[in-house]
Amino acid sequence: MHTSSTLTEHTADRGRAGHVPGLAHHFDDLAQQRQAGTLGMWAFLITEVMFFGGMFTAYAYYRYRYPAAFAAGSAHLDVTLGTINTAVLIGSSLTMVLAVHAAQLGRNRDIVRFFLMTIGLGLVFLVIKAFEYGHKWRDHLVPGRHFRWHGDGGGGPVQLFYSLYFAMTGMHALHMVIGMALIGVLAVMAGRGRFTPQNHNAVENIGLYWHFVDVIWIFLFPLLYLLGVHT
Amino acid sequence: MTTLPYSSPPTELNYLNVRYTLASWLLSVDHKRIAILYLLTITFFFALGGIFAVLIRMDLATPSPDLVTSETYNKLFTMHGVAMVFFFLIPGVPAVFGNFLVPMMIGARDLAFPRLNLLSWYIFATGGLFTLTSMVLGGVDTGWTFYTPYSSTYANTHVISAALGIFLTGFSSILTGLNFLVTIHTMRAPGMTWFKMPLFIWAHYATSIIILLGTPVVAIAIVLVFIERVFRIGIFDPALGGDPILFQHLFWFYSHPAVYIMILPSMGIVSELVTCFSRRRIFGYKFVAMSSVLIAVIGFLVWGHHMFVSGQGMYASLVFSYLSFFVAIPSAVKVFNWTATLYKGSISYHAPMLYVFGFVGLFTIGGLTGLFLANLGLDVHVHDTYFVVAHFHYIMVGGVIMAYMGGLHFWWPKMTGRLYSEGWARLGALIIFVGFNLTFFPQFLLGYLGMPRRYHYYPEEFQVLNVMSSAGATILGVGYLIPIVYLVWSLRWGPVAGPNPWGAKGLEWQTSSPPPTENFETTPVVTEEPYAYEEDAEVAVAH
Amino acid sequence: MRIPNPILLDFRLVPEDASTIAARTDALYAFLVAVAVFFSALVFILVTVFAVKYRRRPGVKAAPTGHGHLLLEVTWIVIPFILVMIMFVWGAKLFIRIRQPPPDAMEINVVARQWMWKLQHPNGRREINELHVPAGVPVRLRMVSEDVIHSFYVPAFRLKQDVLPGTYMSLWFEPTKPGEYHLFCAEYCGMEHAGMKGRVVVMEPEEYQKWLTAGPPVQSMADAGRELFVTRAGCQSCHSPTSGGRGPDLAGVYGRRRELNDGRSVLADESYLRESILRPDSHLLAGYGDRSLMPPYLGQLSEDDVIQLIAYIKSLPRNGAARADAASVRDQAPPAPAATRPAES
Amino acid sequence: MSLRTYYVVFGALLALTALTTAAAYVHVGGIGPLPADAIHLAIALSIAAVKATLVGLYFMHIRHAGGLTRLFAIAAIGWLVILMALTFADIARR
Ligand code: HEA
Ligand code: HEA
Ligand code: HEC
Ligand code: CUA
Ligand SMILES: [Cu+2]
Repeated sequence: MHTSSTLTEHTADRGRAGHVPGLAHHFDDLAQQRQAGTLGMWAFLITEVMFFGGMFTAYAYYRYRYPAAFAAGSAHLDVTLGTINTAVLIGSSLTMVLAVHAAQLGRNRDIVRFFLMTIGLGLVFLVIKAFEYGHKWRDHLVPGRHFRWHGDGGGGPVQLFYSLYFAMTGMHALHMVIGMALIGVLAVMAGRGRFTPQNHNAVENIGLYWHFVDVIWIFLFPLLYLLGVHT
Repeated sequence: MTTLPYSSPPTELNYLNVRYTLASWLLSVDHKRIAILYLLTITFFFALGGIFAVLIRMDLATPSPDLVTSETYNKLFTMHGVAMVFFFLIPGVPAVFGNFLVPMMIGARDLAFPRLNLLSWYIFATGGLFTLTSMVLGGVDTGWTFYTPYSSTYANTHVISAALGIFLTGFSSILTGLNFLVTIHTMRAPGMTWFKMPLFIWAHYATSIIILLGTPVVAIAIVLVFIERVFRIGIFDPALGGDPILFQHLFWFYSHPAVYIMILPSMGIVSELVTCFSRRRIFGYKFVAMSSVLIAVIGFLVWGHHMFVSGQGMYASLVFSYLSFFVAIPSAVKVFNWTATLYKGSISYHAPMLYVFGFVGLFTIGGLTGLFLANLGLDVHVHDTYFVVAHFHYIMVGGVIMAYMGGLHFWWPKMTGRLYSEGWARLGALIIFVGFNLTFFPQFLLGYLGMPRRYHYYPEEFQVLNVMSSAGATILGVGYLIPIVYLVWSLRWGPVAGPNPWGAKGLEWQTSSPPPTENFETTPVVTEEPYAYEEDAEVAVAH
Repeated sequence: MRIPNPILLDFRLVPEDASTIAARTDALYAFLVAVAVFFSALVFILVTVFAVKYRRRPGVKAAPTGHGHLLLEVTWIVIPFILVMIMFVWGAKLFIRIRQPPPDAMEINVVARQWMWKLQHPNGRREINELHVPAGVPVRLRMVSEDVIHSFYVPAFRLKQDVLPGTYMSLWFEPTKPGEYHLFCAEYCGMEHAGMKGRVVVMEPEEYQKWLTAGPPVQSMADAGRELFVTRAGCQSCHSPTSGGRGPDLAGVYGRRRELNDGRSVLADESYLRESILRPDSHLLAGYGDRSLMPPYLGQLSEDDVIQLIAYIKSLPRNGAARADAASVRDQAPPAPAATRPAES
Repeated sequence: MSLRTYYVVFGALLALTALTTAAAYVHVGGIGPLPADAIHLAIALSIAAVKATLVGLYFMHIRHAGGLTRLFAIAAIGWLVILMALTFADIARR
C-alpha cells in the first residue's frame, strides 16, 4: 500500500531545480517542500488509521457480542511472546527516533547505523510472529477448513476471533515489511550521504510511518493477547 | 456565432506540444497531461458503462426475460454500476478537472507530489484492468454493493478480480485526494487566502477530506470479503456467528460519503460557471464555501440510511434518518445561492451555462427525492425499488454528469486551445436534457408502484413506464454521442481559442491556452476576490 | 388485481392500498411530493425567469452582488430546516408504528432461500410463494433465510423487511382489503432474484379459516416441534423433568429475562432461543459452568426444524406448575443452577 | 528534542508495557454494574492510550508540530470514533 514516492518525491527531483540542491521545480523553497512532505505523510497516516479502524470496529463488535468466545480464543495466544514483541517494537521505535535525530544533525553514518538497528529489531519481531503463526497452525487455530476448536466459547465465534487476529496482525506485519523495505532504501541513500540538516524529509516521514505502525501494535497487543489471561 | 476558417496550430510551446512521444505522455508528471490520461481512461469506462446501460434498458423494454439470461442481466447491472461509480464518477471531476485545474487555479506550478499523481493514474489503470479482466472472463453479479454473504460465499462469478480492481482504484483515489489536500494547504499563490480561493478549490478540498477519511474503510471491507472468499475465513459469515450487516456498515461508511465525492466537485464546477456566464460575483461566497465542508462532515454521519430495512436496529435508524435531513440544508444553501447569483446578472446561454441550468434543476429533484428516502416510514416502501434508481440517476446523471459536461465545454478551450461548435453543443445539451428526463422520470413512478430494482423481468403492468424509460435512454445515448463527435472534430478544425475566450476570472485563464508546462511564466499574485466580474467594463466573449 | 392495460386512463400513480399502513405511507408521500414540487417549481421558475429577464444584452451590465445577504441566507436555511424536521418526525412516527407489532398478532413463519419463499401457518399448513392471510387481523411474520439476504416486500402493504441468514427478522401488517397482491423479493439474492416473487392472498376471515383447514390434515407447528424435541433431535434427554436436570426446564422460558454466566441478562426472545439451540455457548446460562453441556445443533437442524422447536417451546405453559409432570419434579433441579438464577421468579 | 527525552520516553513505554501485562493478571472484581472484563478492558485501553500519546507527542514530534498536524491527528481519532459509535448505535440496540 505504500510507495516510496511519498518519501523520495522531493529528493529525486534534484537536478531539475535551479540553484537549491534537493528542491523540486514546482516548490518555491525548501521550507514549502518540507511542509508539503510532512503534511502529506500525516494525511497518509489518517488513511491508515481508518484502514485499521475498520478492523478495530469489527473486533469491537464481535468481542461485544461474543465475550466468552473472544476470551477463550485469546487465552490461547502466547502472552510472553506478545510482551517480548511489544518491547522489541518499542525498541525499534527508539532506534528510529534516534535515526531521525541523526538526520536532523546531518550525520549520515549514524542514520545508517540506527536504520540497520531498526530493521534488525523489525526482523526479530517478524520472526517471533512467524513462530506464533506456526504454533497456531499446529494447533489448528488458523481459520478455515483446517480449524478445530475443542475449548470453551463455541467454535464459530472463536474462529471469528482468530480471523480477526490473523487479519489484524497480518496487516500489521505487512506494514512492517513495507516499512523495512523503505528503510532499506533510505539507508542506502544515507550511506551516500544524501541527507542534510536542511533536507531530510524522507527520514522524518519514514519515522512517522514506523511510529504509527508501533502505535497500532500498542493497541493490538492488549486487545488480542491480554483479553484472555484473567479469565 | 462566428466560424473561423481552419487556423494553424498555436506555435508557442505548451504542455501538449512540448513532446509528442507516447512515453512523454505515459511518463509525464505534468498534472495537465495526467488529467488528459484520466480523461481518456474514464471516457472509456463511461462508454463501457453506457453500453451496459443500453443493454439493460433494451432488456427491460419488455416484461419477459428475452434479450439476455438472468445471469447475464445481473452481471450487466453490476458491471454498469461498478464501471460508472468506481471508474467514471468517483475519479470523474476530481481526477480530470481537479488535476488540471487545482494547481492552476491557486497559481501553483504543479500538484505537491507530481510522481504520486502519475502513480495514482497507473494504479487506477491497473485497477481498471483487473475489473476489466473480471468482465472479460465472464463478469461479476453481486451488484455494485457487494453485499455478503452473497459476494463472499454464494456468487460464483469473478468477484475476486473485481474486488481487487475496486480496492486499487480506491487507493488511487486516496493518492489523488492526498495530493489535493497538501497542494491546497501549502502551495497557494501569494495573496490567495482561504477566502479568496475559487469555490472549485473549496469543493475539492472538501472532497479530499472525504476521500482520505472514507476510502480506507471500504478498502478494508473489500479486503475482508476478499479473504473470506479466498481463504474461507469468515468474518461476516453468519454460519460462524458473523454478521452480514457489519459489512453493510463498513461499506456504506464509505459509500455514502462517496456520493459527495461525486457531487461536491461538480458543485464546484457549477459555481465557476454560473458566475462566469452571468458576469456576477457569487452570491453568499462564504456560505457556498462552508456548505461544501459541512456536507463533507455531515455526510459521514448518515450512512445508515441505506440500511433502514436491513435489520439495523430501530434506534440507529432513527439517528441516521435524523442526521440525513441535515445534509439537505447545506445543499439547499448552494442551490439558492446559485439561483440568487443569476438575479440581475447578464446571462448568456452558452452550452456550459445550459448544462448549469440542467444541473440546478435536476439536482434539486434528485436531492429532494433523497429526502423521501431518508424518511423512515416511506423508505420502508421505496427502498430497493426503482424510486431509488431514479433518485440516484437524477443526481449522478442529471447532476454530476451535467456539471461534468458543462465543465468539459467550459475548460475545453483551455485544455486543447480550440473552440468547439457552440450550435452543436447547445443541441447536444438539449437532447441530453430531454432524453434524461424521459429515461428516469418514469422510474420514480415505477418505484412507488413497487417495481423492485435489479429485476430482470417484471409484471406486465409496469411495462408502459419501462418502455418510456427505454425510449428515453436511446435519446440520451444519442445525446452523449453528439459531443464526442464535435469535440473530437474541434481538436483539428476548431477555431483557436486564445487565453481567455469566456472573459473568465480564474487564474487558469490568465495563462495561454493550452498552458505551458509550468502553467505560469511568473507566479501570479492574487489581490482580488474570486469572480470579480463586476469590475469589467464590457463583456468580450469569443462566440 | 388489475388487468394489464396500456391505456392511460388506467394509469395509476400509487399501488393498491391494502394494509393499515398503506394509507399512512401515501399521506406522507403526498406531503413529500408537495414539498418537492413546490421547491422544484420554485427553483425552475426562478432560474427560467432570471435567465430570460436578465439575459445578456449589449450595453447592460450585471448589477453587483455585494457581499451576500444574511437575512436571505438565514431564511433559506431555516425554512427547509423546519420542513425537514416535520418530515423526520412524521416518518419516524410511521416507522415506529411499522416496527411495533400488536401483541395479539397471528404468527406465520417465513423461510427464504434462493429463490423461493416457504411459509408455514401455526396450524402447520405450508405454502410456497403464496401467503394466505385473513383481512382485518394483524399478522406477524417471523422470517429467516437459509442462504443469502432476501427481502420480503408487498407493495400493496407498503412494507418490506430484509430477511437475513442467522437471525430472525419480523414484519407485521394488518391487511384491509381482500384481494391478490404482489409479493416480491426486494434484496438482490442471485440469479433468479427477479423470479423470487409470489402472491399475497388476503381473504375474508371465514374463508381463511376454511382455507386453513382445507387440504390434507397436517401437524401443527408446536406438535411437529414436540415430536422433534422428543425423538429426532433428542432434546428430551436433557430438557425434561426426568432427565435429572441436566438442562434447564424450558417451560415458560420464552419472554423472560435470562441471567447469563458472563453477568449479562438478556430477554429470551425467538432469536435467543434460536441461538441457544444452534450455538449454546454463545449465551451460556448462569450456573451451568463455563461450557455448555448441550451440543451445538448448528448444521444438524434446518431452519424449519428450529422454527418448529421454538414453536413448541413457546407453547409450553408459562407457569411451570401448570404442567403436571414438570411440577412434581421441580424441586429436584440441582441446587447450583437454582441458586444462581435470581431473575427467575 | 533532546536525546534524553527519547530515552525517558522509551523507558516509560517499556514500563507501561510491563504494567499492562501485569494488570491483566491481577484479579479485579466487577465494580457496580461493570463486570470484571470491562474493568480490565478499561485499564488496558487507558494504558495503551497513554503509550500511544507518548509515541505521538515525543517520537512523532506532535508536541512541536504545528496546529495543522495536530488537527490531522485529532481528525483521525474523531472519525474512528464516528465509525465505531454509530456502528454501535445499531448493534448495541437491535
Ligand atoms: C452523487 C450522488 C448522490 C447524492 C449527492 C445523494 C444525495 C442524497 N441522498 Fe442518495 N443515493 C445515491 C447517490 C446520491 N445521493 C445512490 C447511488 C444511492 C443508491 C445506492 C444503492 O443502493 O445502490 C442513494 C440512495 C439513497 C438512500 C437509500 C435509499 C434506499 O436504498 O432505500 C437515501 C436514504 O436516505 C438517500 C438520501 C439522500 C439524501 C438525503 C441526499 C442529500 O444529500 C440531498 C440534498 C439535496 C437537496 C435536498 C436538494 C437541494 C435543496 C433544495 C432545492 C432546497 C429545498 C430543500 C428542502 C425542503 C430541504 N440516498
Ligand atoms: C455514475 C453513475 C451512473 C451513470 C452515469 C448511469 C447511467 C445510466 N444508467 Fe445506471 N446505475 C448506476 C449508476 C449510473 N448509471 C448504479 C450505481 C446502478 C446500480 C447498480 C446496481 O444495482 O448494482 C445503476 C443501475 C441502473 C439501472 C437499474 C438496473 C436494475 O436495477 O435492474 C438502470 C435501468 O434502467 C440504469 C440505467 C442507466 C441509463 C439508461 C444510463 C444512461 O445515462 C447511460 C447513458 C450513456 C450511454 C448511452 C453511453 C453513451 C455512449 C457513448 C459515450 C459512446 C460510446 C461509444 C463509443 C465511442 C465506443 N442504471
Ligand atoms: C446434552 C444435554 C442437552 C441436550 C441434548 C439439549 N440441551 Fe438444551 N441445554 C442444556 C444445558 C446444560 C443448558 C443450559 C446451559 C446453556 O445455556 O447452554 C441448555 C439450555 C438450553 C436453552 C436455553 C434455556 C434457558 O433457560 O434460557 C434452550 C432454549 C435449549 N437448551 C433448547 C434445547 C433444544 C431445543 C434441544 C434439542 C434440539 C436441546 N436443548 C438439547 C443441555 C442440553
Ligand atoms: Cu431473494 Cu432477491
Ligand atoms: Cu446515502
